[in-house]
Amino acid sequence: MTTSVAASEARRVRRYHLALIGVALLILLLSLARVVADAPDLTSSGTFAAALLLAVPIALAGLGGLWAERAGIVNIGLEGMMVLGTWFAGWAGYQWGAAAALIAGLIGGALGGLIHAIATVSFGVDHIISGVAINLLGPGVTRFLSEVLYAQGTPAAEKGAGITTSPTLASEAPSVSLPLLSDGPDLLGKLESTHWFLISDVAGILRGLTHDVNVLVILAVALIPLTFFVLWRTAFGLRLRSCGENPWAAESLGVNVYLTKYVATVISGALAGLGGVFLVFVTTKYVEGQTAGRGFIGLAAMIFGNWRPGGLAAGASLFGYADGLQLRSSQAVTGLLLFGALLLLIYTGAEVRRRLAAGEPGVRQYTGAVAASLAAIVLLWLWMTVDKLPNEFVFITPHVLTLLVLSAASQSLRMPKADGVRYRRGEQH
Amino acid sequence: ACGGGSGDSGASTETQGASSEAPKAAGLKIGLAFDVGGRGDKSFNDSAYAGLERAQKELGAEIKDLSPAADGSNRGDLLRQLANAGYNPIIGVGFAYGEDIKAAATEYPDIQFAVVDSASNAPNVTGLLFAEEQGSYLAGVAAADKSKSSHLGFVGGVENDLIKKFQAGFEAGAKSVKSDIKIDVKYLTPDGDFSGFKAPDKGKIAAEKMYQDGADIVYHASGDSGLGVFQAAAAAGKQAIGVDSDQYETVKEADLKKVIMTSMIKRVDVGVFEFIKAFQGGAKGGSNTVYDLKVDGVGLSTSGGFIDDVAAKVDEAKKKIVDGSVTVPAKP
Amino acid sequence: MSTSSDTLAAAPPAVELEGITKRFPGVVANHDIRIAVEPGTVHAIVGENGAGKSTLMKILYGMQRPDEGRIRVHGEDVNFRTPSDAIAAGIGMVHQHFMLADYLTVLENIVLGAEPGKGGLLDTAGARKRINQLAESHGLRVDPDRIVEDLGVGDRQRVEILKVLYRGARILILDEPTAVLVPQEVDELFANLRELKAEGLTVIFISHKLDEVLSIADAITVIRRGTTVAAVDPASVTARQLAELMVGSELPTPETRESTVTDRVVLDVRDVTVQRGAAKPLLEDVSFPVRAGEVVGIAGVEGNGQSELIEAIMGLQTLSRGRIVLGEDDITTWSTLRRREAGIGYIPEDRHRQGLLLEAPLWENRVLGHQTREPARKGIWVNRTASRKDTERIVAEYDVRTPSIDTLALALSGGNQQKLIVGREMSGAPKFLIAAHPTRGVDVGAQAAIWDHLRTARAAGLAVLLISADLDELIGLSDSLHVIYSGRMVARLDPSQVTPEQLGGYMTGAIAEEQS
Amino acid sequence: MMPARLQRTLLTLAGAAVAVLLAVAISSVAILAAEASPITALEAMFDFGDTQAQVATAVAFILNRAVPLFIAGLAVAIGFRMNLFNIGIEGQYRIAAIVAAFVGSQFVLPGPIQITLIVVVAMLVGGLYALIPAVLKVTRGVNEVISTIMLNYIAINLAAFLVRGPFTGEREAGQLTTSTPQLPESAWFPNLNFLFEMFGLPAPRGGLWGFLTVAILVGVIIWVVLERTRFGFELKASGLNASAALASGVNPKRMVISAMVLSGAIAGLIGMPEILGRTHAYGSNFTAGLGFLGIAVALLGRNKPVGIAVAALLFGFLDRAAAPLQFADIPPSVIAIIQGTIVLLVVIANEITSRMSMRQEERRAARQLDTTSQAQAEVAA
Ligand SMILES: Nc1ncnc2c1ncn2[C@@H]1O[C@H](COP(=O)(O)OP(=O)(O)OP(=O)(O)O)[C@@H](O)[C@H]1O
Ligand SMILES: Nc1ncnc2c1ncn2[C@@H]1O[C@H](COP(=O)(O)OP(=O)(O)OP(=O)(O)O)[C@@H](O)[C@H]1O
Ligand SMILES: [Mg+2]
Ligand SMILES: [Mg+2]
Repeated sequence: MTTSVAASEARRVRRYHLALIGVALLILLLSLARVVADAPDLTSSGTFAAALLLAVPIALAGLGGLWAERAGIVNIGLEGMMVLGTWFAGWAGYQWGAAAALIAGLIGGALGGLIHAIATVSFGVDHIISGVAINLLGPGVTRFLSEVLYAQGTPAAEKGAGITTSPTLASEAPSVSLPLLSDGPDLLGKLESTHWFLISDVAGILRGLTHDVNVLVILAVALIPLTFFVLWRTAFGLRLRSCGENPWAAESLGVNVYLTKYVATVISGALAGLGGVFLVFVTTKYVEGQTAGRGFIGLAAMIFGNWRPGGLAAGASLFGYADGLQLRSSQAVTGLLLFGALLLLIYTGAEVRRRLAAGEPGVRQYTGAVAASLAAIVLLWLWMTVDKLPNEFVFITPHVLTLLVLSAASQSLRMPKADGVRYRRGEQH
Repeated sequence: ACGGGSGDSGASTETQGASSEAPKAAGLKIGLAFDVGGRGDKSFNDSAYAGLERAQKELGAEIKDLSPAADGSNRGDLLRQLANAGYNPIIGVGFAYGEDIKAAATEYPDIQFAVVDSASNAPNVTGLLFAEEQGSYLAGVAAADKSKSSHLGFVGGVENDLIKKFQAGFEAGAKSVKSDIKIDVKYLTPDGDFSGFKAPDKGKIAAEKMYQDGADIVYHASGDSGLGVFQAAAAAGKQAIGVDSDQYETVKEADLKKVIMTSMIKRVDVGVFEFIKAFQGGAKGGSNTVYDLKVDGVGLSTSGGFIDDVAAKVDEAKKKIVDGSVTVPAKP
Repeated sequence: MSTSSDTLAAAPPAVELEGITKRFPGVVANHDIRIAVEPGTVHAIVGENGAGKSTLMKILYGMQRPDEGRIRVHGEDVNFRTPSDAIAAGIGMVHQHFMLADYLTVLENIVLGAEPGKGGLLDTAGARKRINQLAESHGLRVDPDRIVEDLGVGDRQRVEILKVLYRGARILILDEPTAVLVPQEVDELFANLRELKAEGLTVIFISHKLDEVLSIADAITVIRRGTTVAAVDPASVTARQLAELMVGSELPTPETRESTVTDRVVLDVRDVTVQRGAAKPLLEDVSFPVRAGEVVGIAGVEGNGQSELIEAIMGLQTLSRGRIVLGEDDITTWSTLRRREAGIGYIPEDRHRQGLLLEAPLWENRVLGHQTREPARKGIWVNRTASRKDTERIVAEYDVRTPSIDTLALALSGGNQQKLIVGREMSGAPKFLIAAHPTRGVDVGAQAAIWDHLRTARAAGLAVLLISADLDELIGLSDSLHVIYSGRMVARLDPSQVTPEQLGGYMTGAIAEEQS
Repeated sequence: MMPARLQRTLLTLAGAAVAVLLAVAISSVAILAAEASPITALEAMFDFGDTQAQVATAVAFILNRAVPLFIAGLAVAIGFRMNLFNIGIEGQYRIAAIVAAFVGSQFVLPGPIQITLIVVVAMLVGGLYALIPAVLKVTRGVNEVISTIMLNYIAINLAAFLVRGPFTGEREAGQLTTSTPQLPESAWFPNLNFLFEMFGLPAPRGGLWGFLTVAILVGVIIWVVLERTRFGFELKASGLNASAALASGVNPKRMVISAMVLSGAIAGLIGMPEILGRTHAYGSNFTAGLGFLGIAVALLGRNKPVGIAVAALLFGFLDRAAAPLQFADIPPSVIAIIQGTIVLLVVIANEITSRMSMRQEERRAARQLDTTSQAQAEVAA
């Protein structure tokens, strides 16, 4: 038994190292593409700062999804809960400042979660239906509240509210930077501007992630390991996950499944609401429609990440990076083509080597490699011929990238076994 | 949501100040249908509403304003309901009303219609057009004159033809000053996806990049997303140009106020009010009224005094446009 | 009638149930049940399917609340609202159907609800140590870090028992723990139970298998139709007598009378190998013919390749090697549909999972699997009239007890659901039938009926592949018997010669193969 | 037994009615909070106008709104029947609309042929666009929820690119909307105003879109396909129990592909009423969001064509009230609140009533079991 423990430990270590090596390789490739394609934005601190800004609300929505789905509740209503979060954050924020905005946004989202819990847990309504209803209700209720509370002649309107916006927050959430490195002497910034191969790239990435970071970003980033810790290392987390895997078993061991699911769904809503708060912090006020489908993207990021916090963070980061890149520079997006080509070439090389080493002569074994090298050629050709993509094709960079990564990574996604299953106390499957 | 700025107060205070005693017209019932977003958007719609309110005050009109559904699917219905309720004239705000106004105008030939930002397409329709490109030209002139780095930026909310007019004018104006000036252009969303007017975070990222690359003045035509442009300007210690209303007046935060060098004002309120007044005077539709520099339908704001030093150059450019020696392109 | 009255004076019974009544809509599951379980004994409860055993145990475990009656544990009145109340009172239950979260580890499954550690933190190391200790001392060895999904039934059973022991339960309820175990595993389990008993634990044990009950129990309570009909001493009763108490009639036997085997091979399985990835093959070089009028039995511990074999024949599993021939046709590459159309019938091992649309009416369940054939189909249409008529026929011929054919399948009891499936799979004159656990969880009456139908069809020339965990059923029905072990056919036995114990020896690999 | 089924239906209807009333009550609280009168609001909702022409116009509006919602609901329901969550209706109908509008503007044929061709193109394109997530799911195991979400964004951009690029049409001077070339008149779907005239009502303004007939036809076809054909049975079986369907010879991959493609093909029709009946081109004003509303409509209608039709009409009715509510000075967003609560409450009511009827059925089954076994016991004795 001890040997198996050691083995699993070793496996974990190996996976951890592999992930590190993978990240290092990606950075190396990116920096190569940056130099060759002369697209500094591929690794600039600005891009990574933007990526962080864009990834955080997605990751928070995704975390919301994770909490619910790990407890067996499919939450397609994240978008609606996020909308509630933005409105309440704006409403409380303009009156009492950033801290109040944070709390109110959390509560707003949690209210959405509570409705979802009542419908799905207590009444056994199909989870998707309830989520869709919340997505209708969220924007409807907030619009209604705006129409009542922000109409002309109201005190809020005096302070600059309109039906589509709240007044500006009374106080802003503080931002921090890493002293010395990305602030003051700003060593990383200096390194970045040298444009040295690899070193500037790493410096740029680090600076982007550490310069002038909103405290809520730190909170959000911290929430990812925290979620992992709570769900996988605590008793409560185990109970929560057991409700998503086999609620009948959990029930038979004295776990209060209803309560756990309620708690999980309310937390889920609160996290989505927190995503909304973050959006409000960035814009310093509530703007109608500012969530722009991020709840759905968050859901996608969660599925992308195989219902795990780390994977989810990777999915959100990928999306945020691509979106930040496209917002900053269309030229850098063409640089991505080169990056893709490099990646595919490496894949081809590795594949051929592996096949040769395994001594597999079959032609069919090589189809993957052949397809990859063909795709690499197409990408290279595109990179060399296209100098400006139509804007519409630039806008969809994150979406296409997500799709491509998902279809390329061979799928071994596994959702919690009782996810979306209606559970009634005392009834067995 | 047609690329509005954020505020009517500048426009409305002015109109109130200019109020004159008007004859009380009995039975003048004016209906107005907003674009998506509706009244209270602190932008385009509200500017139109300011004109309507002025008509109510000065002309003693009875007014009714309706907002469409979020997907804009009931624009035609709003016009019909107003017509059925006896409103005449009826105004549609936003180029999206073009088709619906045409249909309604044929159904109700006895009622006069007006549409903001779209051309007349029936005998009883008046098109209220604005020469955004001319105002933007002036913004371009001012920006190019003020720019130290010879590098400007333009952030458009949604890549549609309306916003492209802003871009075209701005570029032409800037190039008229320095033909080799560099202008970065970024749109936030494609045509049909109006979230680009509601994404301050994206506006901020786009503008940030421009400032990092050396631009020192960024002009935005992106509705609420402009807030992000101002934030980026404040963070970079550089300047920005607002749009639609005098954003120096409407933006409340002191740190953002001081980066708003000027705003390209689009007087939708004037357009709406003038149309109503003309209607009262017996004018019939079938033609367009263009609000350009000549009639001060568009222009640059001077609050804050940031462009006082280049006022002469701006005035000169304006003169050239007014007298026709310069024609501003409406397409980039 | 009772032997327990002597000891009553010494200590109060570990569990006393008095006048327990539980009604479900339309069913009285328990009616005035009275049982006293002495501490430190193994107390068996027997009764046919649906007699109300599980319901009673769920009541004792706090999962369901009785409508009437009292429960006393060690002489004290208790009132359980949830399982946690029962757990607190030292009661633990191993359910009839496994209650395990497949994707969690053994450790997580065991500690769930009674997590060790401070301040909500999971103390995994401590838990692992305790589990290993418990496992050592009770001979219930499992690796705490494995994912339950990867475990076999025997291991899962051990996890279930560990779960209960981990909570420090002094009273163990085991609801049909042996249904899925082979004799050797049953012996192992019984050894464990005796050990637990020796430590002073009380065990309540439910089983249909009366021999087992007689060998392990210190006392037996018989339940019929929801009520206690007898409390007997295992020393003074035979299996046959017990059975008669249970059902009020004689036990049916699955004995096949005379051979109807012909020379005509209907299904020929040749060198079938199934392998996924680089792992050990799930099925390796399996070959056997099934002739018209023959029942070929496959014996094996669950998880040794039976499911893969069934899936391979049904076309749900691609073969790495080998061929399957039906009559004259090589069907190796045929789709499931085509195989069914060619005359393969299938009674699945899990009727709820593979056999029924629970939320659809019976007549639509009749169409399932026959949607491309007469009478269920007419062109691109589902032939509703004919399907309904044929469902009426099945309901009548197979004695499916239902108010109407529009009743939803989920409203039927398990036995009736199974009869419907058997009737469906027998219709359309199949050439070959896979019968996987055809009588699992079905009561004696329905069991006999299903066996009769199988025999009749066999006499009419049907070739049958029978897979069952019930060794009596296998031995009794089969004309020839194969043992599958670790994906390979390890022995071919003559059912008339073999005993269940021998069979168990082959199935667990304890007896090595001599020839096949 | 028929009465049981009748009872089930009645129970469901009663539940839905209670739910709608409850939703109205909840919304009334909101209206009261806005310092307006719920009675006035109700009056406004049912106020179809003073003249017959206005009533006709109101009815036509409701129907015109309900038609695309109904089609969207059908499209969603097909996927849902087999637990396939096609969130991509939104993108599918947009791409289908623009391509069909463009193709239709490129030739002139007699009306019926022209319109049929356009409709076929729309269905083809919608189906093909839905094929992408289907193929990704079947071959690469990509979850259709993510792929369709991503493809929706891609569709918006693709359509924006096409409409300002290769597919762009002539524009009147001063018109700022971009659109595909106008359809020739032969492609204009004749309206159904004569229906009103038959009842002695004046023709509605704006007209009753003729596509209503197609929608009804599609509804009937889908009903037949779902309820009566082998395909419909296999779809239902896959949804109720995928592994049982698999073991019964239903090919899950083929089902995913065909359900998704059929769903996409129907989705392709969503934009047609508007394009053939009113705008005669695809432009930047194209009505978006019907795909998402379609999900609500389908769920409200329990994935059955008749239910979807009722739900679509209900939504149409509520949407029409947007203008009258504003005339009564009530915030129009009350409608969104009513819609959301109705969806939620009707579904909760459904859940409760179906559980009630199921319990009843079990009781009957058990009773049956009892009587037969008693009879047998008597026979045996
Ligand atoms: N939750 C329930 N709702 C309705 N009826 C139930 C429920 N649980 C059990 N029943 C019914 O109660 C009766 C007793 O069921 P129970 O499961 O206790 O039988 P059992 O003796 O354990 O049978 P088996 O040997 O098959 O396990 C059955 O007729 C069953 O139909
Ligand atoms: N939780 C429940 N709710 C309602 N009815 C139930 C429940 N559990 C069991 N039943 C009813 O009990 C009857 C038989 O169920 P049960 O599970 O005891 O059958 P079974 O003979 O043990 O078959 P199986 O082995 O398939 O479980 C059916 O009428 C079923 O509807
Ligand atoms: Mg049972
Ligand atoms: Mg039982």
